[in-house]
Amino acid sequence: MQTPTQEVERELRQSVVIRFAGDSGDGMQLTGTQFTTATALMGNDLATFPDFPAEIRAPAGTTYGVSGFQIHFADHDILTPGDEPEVLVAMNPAALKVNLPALVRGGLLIINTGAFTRQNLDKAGYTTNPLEDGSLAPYRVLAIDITALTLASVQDFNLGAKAAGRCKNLWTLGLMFWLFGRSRESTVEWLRRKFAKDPNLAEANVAALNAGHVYGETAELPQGVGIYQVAKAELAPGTYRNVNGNDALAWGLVAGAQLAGLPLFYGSYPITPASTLLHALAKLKSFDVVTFQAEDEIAAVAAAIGASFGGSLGVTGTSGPGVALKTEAIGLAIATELPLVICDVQRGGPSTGLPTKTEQSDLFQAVWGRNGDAPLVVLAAATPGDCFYMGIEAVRLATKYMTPVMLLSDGFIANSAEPWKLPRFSDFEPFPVHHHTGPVEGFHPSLRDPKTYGRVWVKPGTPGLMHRIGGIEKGQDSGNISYDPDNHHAMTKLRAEKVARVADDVPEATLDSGEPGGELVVVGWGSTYGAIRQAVAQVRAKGRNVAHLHLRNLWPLPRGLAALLRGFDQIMVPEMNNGQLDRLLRAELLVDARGFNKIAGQPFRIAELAAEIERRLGVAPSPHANVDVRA
Amino acid sequence: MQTPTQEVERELRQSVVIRFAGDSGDGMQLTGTQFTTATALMGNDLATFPDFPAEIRAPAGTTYGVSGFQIHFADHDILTPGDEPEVLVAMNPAALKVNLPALVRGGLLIINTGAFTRQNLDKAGYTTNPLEDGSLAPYRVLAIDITALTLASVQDFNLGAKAAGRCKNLWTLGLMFWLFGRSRESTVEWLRRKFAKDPNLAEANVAALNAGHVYGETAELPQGVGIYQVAKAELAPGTYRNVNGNDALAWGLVAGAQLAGLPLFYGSYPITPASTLLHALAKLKSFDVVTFQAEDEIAAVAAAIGASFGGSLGVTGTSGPGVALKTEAIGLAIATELPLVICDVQRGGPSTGLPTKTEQSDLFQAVWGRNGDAPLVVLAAATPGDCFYMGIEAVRLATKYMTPVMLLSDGFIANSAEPWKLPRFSDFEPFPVHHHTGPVEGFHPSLRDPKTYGRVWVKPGTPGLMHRIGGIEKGQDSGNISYDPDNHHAMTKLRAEKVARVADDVPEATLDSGEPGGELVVVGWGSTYGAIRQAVAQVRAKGRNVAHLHLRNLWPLPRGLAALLRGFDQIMVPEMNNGQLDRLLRAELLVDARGFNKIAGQPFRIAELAAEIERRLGVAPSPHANVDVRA
Amino acid sequence: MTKNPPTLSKKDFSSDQEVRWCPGCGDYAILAAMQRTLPEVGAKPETTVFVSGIGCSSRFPYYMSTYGFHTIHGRAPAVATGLKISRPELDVWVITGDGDGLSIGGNHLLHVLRRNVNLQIILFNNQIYGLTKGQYSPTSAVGKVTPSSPVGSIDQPICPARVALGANARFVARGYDVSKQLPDLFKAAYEFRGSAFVEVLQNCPVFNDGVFDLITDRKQGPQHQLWLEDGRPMITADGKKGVRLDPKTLQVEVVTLGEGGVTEDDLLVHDETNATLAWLISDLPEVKALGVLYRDPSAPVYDDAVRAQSEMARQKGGGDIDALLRSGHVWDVT
Amino acid sequence: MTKNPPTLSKKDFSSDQEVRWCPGCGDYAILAAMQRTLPEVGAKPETTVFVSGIGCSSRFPYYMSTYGFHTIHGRAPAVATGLKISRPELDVWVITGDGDGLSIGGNHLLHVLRRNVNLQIILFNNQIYGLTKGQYSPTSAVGKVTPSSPVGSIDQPICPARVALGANARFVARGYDVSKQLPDLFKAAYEFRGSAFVEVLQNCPVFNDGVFDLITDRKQGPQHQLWLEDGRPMITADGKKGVRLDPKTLQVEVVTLGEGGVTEDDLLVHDETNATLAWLISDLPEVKALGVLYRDPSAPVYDDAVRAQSEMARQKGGGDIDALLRSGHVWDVT
Ligand SMILES: Cc1ncc(C[n+]2csc(CCOP(=O)(O)OP(=O)(O)O)c2C)c(N)n1
Ligand SMILES: Cc1ncc(C[n+]2csc(CCOP(=O)(O)OP(=O)(O)O)c2C)c(N)n1
Ligand code: SF4
Ligand code: SF4
Ligand SMILES: [Mg+2]
Ligand SMILES: [Mg+2]
Repeated sequence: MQTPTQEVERELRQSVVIRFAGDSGDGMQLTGTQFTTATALMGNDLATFPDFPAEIRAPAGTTYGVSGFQIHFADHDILTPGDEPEVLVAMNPAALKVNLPALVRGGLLIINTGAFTRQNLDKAGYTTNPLEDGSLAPYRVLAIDITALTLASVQDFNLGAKAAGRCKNLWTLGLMFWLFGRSRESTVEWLRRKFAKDPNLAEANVAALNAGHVYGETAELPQGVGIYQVAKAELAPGTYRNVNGNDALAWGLVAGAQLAGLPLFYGSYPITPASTLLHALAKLKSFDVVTFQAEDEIAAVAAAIGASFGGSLGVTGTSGPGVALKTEAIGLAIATELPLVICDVQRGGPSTGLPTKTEQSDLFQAVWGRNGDAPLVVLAAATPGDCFYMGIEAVRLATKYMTPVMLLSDGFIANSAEPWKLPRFSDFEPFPVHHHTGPVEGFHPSLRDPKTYGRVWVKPGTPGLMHRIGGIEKGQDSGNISYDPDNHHAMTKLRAEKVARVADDVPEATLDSGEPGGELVVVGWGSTYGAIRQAVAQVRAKGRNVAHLHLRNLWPLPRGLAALLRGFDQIMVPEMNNGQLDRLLRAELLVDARGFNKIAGQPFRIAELAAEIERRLGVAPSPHANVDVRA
Repeated sequence: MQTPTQEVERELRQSVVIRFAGDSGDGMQLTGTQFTTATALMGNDLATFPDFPAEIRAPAGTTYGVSGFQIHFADHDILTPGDEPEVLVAMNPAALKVNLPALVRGGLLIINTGAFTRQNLDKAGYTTNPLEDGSLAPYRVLAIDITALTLASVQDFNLGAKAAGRCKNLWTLGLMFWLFGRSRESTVEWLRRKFAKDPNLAEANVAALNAGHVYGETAELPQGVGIYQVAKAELAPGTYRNVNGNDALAWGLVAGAQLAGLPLFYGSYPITPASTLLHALAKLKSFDVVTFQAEDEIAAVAAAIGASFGGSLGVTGTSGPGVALKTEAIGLAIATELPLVICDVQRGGPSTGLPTKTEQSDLFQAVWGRNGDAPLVVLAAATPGDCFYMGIEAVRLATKYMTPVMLLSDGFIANSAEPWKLPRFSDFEPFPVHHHTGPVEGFHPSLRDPKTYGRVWVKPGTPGLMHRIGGIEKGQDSGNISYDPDNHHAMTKLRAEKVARVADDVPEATLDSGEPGGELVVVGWGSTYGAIRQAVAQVRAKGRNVAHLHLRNLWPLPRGLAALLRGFDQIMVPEMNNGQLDRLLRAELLVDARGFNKIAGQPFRIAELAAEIERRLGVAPSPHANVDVRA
Repeated sequence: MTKNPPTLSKKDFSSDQEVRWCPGCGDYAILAAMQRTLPEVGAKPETTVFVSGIGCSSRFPYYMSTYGFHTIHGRAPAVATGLKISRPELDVWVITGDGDGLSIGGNHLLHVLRRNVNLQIILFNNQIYGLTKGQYSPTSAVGKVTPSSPVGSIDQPICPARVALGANARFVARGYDVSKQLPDLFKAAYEFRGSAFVEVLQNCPVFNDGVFDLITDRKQGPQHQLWLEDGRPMITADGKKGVRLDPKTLQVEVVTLGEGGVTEDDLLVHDETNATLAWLISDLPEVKALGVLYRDPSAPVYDDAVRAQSEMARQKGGGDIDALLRSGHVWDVT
Repeated sequence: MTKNPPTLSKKDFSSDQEVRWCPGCGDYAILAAMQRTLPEVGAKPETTVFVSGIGCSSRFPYYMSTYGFHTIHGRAPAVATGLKISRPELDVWVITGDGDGLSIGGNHLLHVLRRNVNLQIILFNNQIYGLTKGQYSPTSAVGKVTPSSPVGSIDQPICPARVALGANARFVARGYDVSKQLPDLFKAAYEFRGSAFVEVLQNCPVFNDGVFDLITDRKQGPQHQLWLEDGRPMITADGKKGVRLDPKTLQVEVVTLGEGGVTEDDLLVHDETNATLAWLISDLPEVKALGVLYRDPSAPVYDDAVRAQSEMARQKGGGDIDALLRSGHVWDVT
């Protein structure tokens, strides 16, 4: 037996991108998550991107049933799950077929030969066996019969063929832990906790994990396959965890409600990729949270509005098609000036579109997608961890300005995990809501704060302040129904002005990187953050004066934005849609913002962004097929 | 008895604006409509504006129960119902209270003193009787106890007090016919037709009408009250009728369906001010029209989509809140590329807003208000008669490009009537739809016309072409579900491009009046047409080089628009909303369009538009309280 | 449910807003019945909330001096559910119409009833869309001529009580606008724990005058009113007729007492707790069942269950955000 | 309904698309039953349309070689109504799930049934939201633990058949995925003129495995299956038990034949045309009524009425646009 991990000679790498791929039933998400935890505990910076099939459980072996999980880890600050994997784990032919095109030439390919049966090859659409036809020559191949080795490793546990076969992801994980010098400890712990009721199964899985590890230690690795090490990243000191966007958002909303001193009511109807937000909040009942799975999206938002009327913080979450259905009711919240947070976890559209893929195409809908002049506040989270802060911010603005706030996230942020330095809750400034508790001289329900224009929020149950609200236009001076022309004009202006004033209450526009007045500024919003930041850094490293500005406040736009943008020669707006923020900037600021658009259900790669920046600077020709320029 | 009408000496007027006002129960709409018909038959040009109370039948005598009808008629081409009435008929104190502020100083005031009881004065909020307190001194007052005179005129018919009292609008109409030299003939005919089953009632009404007329002929009219004449307008020769926008739209849709050779399916749910479109179409079953009153707006549009799938022309109509509800389903029509016409008869918003008042605030919703990248064609009708042409155009574009078309109208167009020169149906070019009738080599449902990009439209029932469509992204080359990233990018681009190509198929941007390259161009859309045209004419008459451009194609914008607009020093965009077209022009054309906004539920007055144009030209200061500048 | 000194009166539940229904509208009587009922049951204006959709009927909240929310078309049950779940101590009433509640809002009605949220739903059934000027509604008779059905409606109407029973409603009652018993029905609804559904037949003199004359008319009404009393045989209000069941065919017929030897003993006896019976009599041919058709107070109440789960969670502790963020795997970087 | 040469077979109704449900899903059996039924009833692929909403079940149309429309969540009944009204000669089937049809789409289901549009609705009831990964649905049992109800659902379930009856449905049937009789039910639905509602109990092995085992299991199933036959007494499939009605209380009980002297004569006899009976047996405690619960072919069919009004209008003449524009007051300017 070989010496323990730490004493072996390992090749040093600054960063590695690995993609695990297999059948939906192969447990790839679990494998990826465990690898992520172990990697985080090693002190690397990391980012992940799970890629589920659209089918719940596609038939085994099919290409559309392939499930993938990509992790990027490094000894330095990274922000994206990596453009292309350098290591691909393919648990069956379909996984190889789907993912090989992404693997860099010369990349490491770990293959479970046990799954390369004629039947599986057929299902994946291979006429010849890639293990034999030479097509894998450009890669470093580590071909192992993982199925057989797994079965051997757990034979003492009498599991039955099916359960025994299921351990092969743990075997693979053990091997990967060895290759990349990660500790098995956290996974062993997790297995024993998860299978606490079935210790035999737990130990079988541990045995498979160990067997994979031992295989790495003892087997003669083929030419070109080494073992690797990635040094700790220099991360800011603190306590960290991995978090995905929907969990972070759930926690942010709960934190916001606590800062406001309000119970939280979450009304929702399941929809991909927003459902996990409902799932996360459903577990937080001890935080003064009530979740309500409504009969549809309209009922979900209507119930949230009812709860807000009752003095709770009403929140509703969904994806694009659900927002469409909520549109009319959101107008009611605007007209009645009740606080409401609407979370839109965007996905590919239009219509049912690509439900499991990411997109940023609901910005128009968020800002302009309602009947009548119906302004509300629109925010966007940039990263999974940012969802926590934006969740709090949404609650703050909704309650302070008595307005609906639309918070945009997307399928990429919602599902991918990143290490997140945990804040201390005591560092957040509370923003308690004050409700009247008894009669008030001259009260009427259209009274408002002269500064924020926030309407008075009186809870039913308060003696002496009984009043009626509704969606018909209300008199500015009485709160009663008013058909007066001048009043409607004034109220329309007032609703617009109230939302506009939020701009005085949020940070002025600032550059995320780069200096004012350069050659080109890249303006982004939402989940493109990491890719843009890295791309801008790359181009700046070549000495070009480019900058990055990332918008979290989409409506109203932050103060100072026009001046800042006008200082640049060019304004480039990359979006995972067909051009929406570019239009918004042009409409509001009259600046020549030009889009760079990728509508492929997938995040931008750093390289394609960097290349486009260089093209616009006159350095390089245009890249990629499915990315377009829009002006 | 005096000599007949035509031989009397009458004061010549170029135009007159009359407002009839009374209780909801006083029959003012009927009075106005009859006056309109008689006026049209006199050969005057005219425009009308009915103004209903929001309540179905408000208690008698209340100010919020006042119903008004304004008519503007002239010996020349006019386009609006007039800024301010010069003649006001007030049937009770509430009608006087509500409408007097609008009457020009020195205007003629015809008052039914019979209704000025203490009780009615109280209900209207008068502490003193305006007939006695001198407050009417600035006007020329014709105070008549119409109630008593009416009762006297019909006493021979034994009607009962209630029915007899109801004849007072006819008495008033008779008097007005005398004062303004209109013939009673058409009204007499109409009465006899309407009450064919009750000839006694018909004759009583005729008697009241005649009595009012005779009163005018014989009574000593007070100082300052003359009798008037308005010469025939020089109208283009042809056959004319009065038409309101919803009727014209119904006929246009039916005409369009005939030109396409398709049955028309209209799915709708009642909503003000779109309901009368349903009512109009429900009467046209003999035109191969099926109307379906659905359980809600979602079912209405869904049924229309189902009908389009079946090979009919699916149409759905509603107002803003209904469009909001239809949003998700419209996305389905976009994704499946089925023809669909969505009529939005806009009203005051947000939310329930001001249902009976007009507004143009759904433009954002029409162009940008959907989840995902979801383009469709947006058209807007400028006048009641224009609804006919735009109805046809909507059908043409929807079927040729296989796309939903949103057609914007508004409460003002829907309800007001204008004389309309009737076209000949044979002058319209048919645009028949061709459906395959049997198997086609290499068929798949994503096949499209290479020029228009219109998708193939195959009716279920066609042998050999069975296929499935749906809202999930489809492969460009197969029509089957596709999760392929590049395909989604390509399909998104294709959907956008298809709609963009409509711009090649509609007229280039042209000025409605004025010449290119002037000081200021006023860009309008929808029902502001008449007011803008007249205001521009007024300012031009003063020698200023201003122009008017009116958009019927809101999306895509017409070719040549950017160049045309850039030629002007200033671009002014008046809208009955808080600024939407100005934003659209800036976003798309990067031109400095500046809004002029009135959100009062009422049309622009010519004077306020002319004054604002002059202000922008540096001639005059800004006018009116409830109109704002937006830039 | 809140108790208060019995000093409150109808006036205390009337707002200062002018009532804006058409003269003669049945809504006035329903409003008066409600304003009379609330002081009697000990409700307080400040803990009472009326939530409505859109329609003539839905203007109701403006005329009550309680809290009120005039929402959007069809959605009142959903808004009320959110309100009641989060504020169970409030008395929540939903006001809706046959269009608002059964056309656009049918699904929310179904779901609030099946969940058995503890609130009262009053559906004003005038068999017409009043506010939009007289189109036929889901309860309009076949053949009804309206602006949207110029040659007569072809839609088969639904029976609101049957829709409610189909949705598993636990309290179903029926009354009419000008009936003296209306306050009693409101009272029974108020006292029921769970969703109480009350259909009120309401005359719309403008667009559908007299559709319920057969039942509500002073003269002919009593012959057609079947006021239900728990445990009592089913006899019309004029005492002349009754309802008999053929147990073999499960068909009911309206029989004349004394004719062919029919006595009270032959008649069906009302049992409020029997859903099948309620179903059976909800849509009788000649007579209209009025009063409480069905009442099952044994079913769990939704908002109780919400509260119970919240309590359970709270007892396990929690509420510490820092602890929440630090649950699961965390690690320290130093 | 179209007839064709009997040469068509199951294969002729199978599309070339790979079926993408989870292995073991009950949907496979339902699909096979449909593909077997259609050739037997003489349907043709080109005149058959499947319209579905969203859900696992709603992928069904892709696997049929007929015309198909996979619409949006909950709206299939409305899309199908528009299609059927405008193309009455087509055979239109609606495929929906317990979430699609009873949660978001409950209102459209209600209204298509009450209108009695001539189409078939097959509701796949797996008591769960399959496609969105296992949240509870309107038919899930109270206490069901799912990701959105981590301590158990508190929503009282509804009975699809009762909802349908409440909506005035004229054909209500129930079957289960792997049952041999399923094609017979589809056939009966197809042959019914009007809206035919068929609930199919369907196993979701991934998120709700075995919820219907009591009924569908080979062994214990027959004890709990109450297959209905018109005019026949109600006896469970194992022949051992039956359903008896107490005509006084209108309560039913499940009794064992031979026990306490109970014979077939004591049992309820099924009468398909009796809505009250259908209501009564739609939600029995120990056994599940299967087959045709209710069938009323006498009710007018919506699309027939649409056609009749169109015909009437057409006979009066019309269709001339110029005449339309010139109807009413016109005048000439020369
Ligand atoms: C989304 C939407 N659709 C349509 C309308 C128009 N609308 C208002 S009330 C109403 C129907 C009213 O009927 P009902 O509920 O029976 O009330 P009633 O007026 O008869 O009391 C309709 C269709 C609306 N306000 N909102
Ligand atoms: C507007 C909208 N809301 C939510 C969803 C997400 N969604 C898709 S299917 C579904 C429920 C599916 O349940 P069911 O109808 O029972 O079908 P099953 O998958 O169980 O066959 C939901 C909530 C959606 N696609 N669209
Ligand atoms: S329209 Fe009918 S329901 Fe509405 S207020 Fe008038 S009478 Fe009442
Ligand atoms: S999730 Fe359930 S219902 Fe959906 S395909 Fe899988 S087994 Fe069938
Ligand atoms: Mg009604
Ligand atoms: Mg289901």
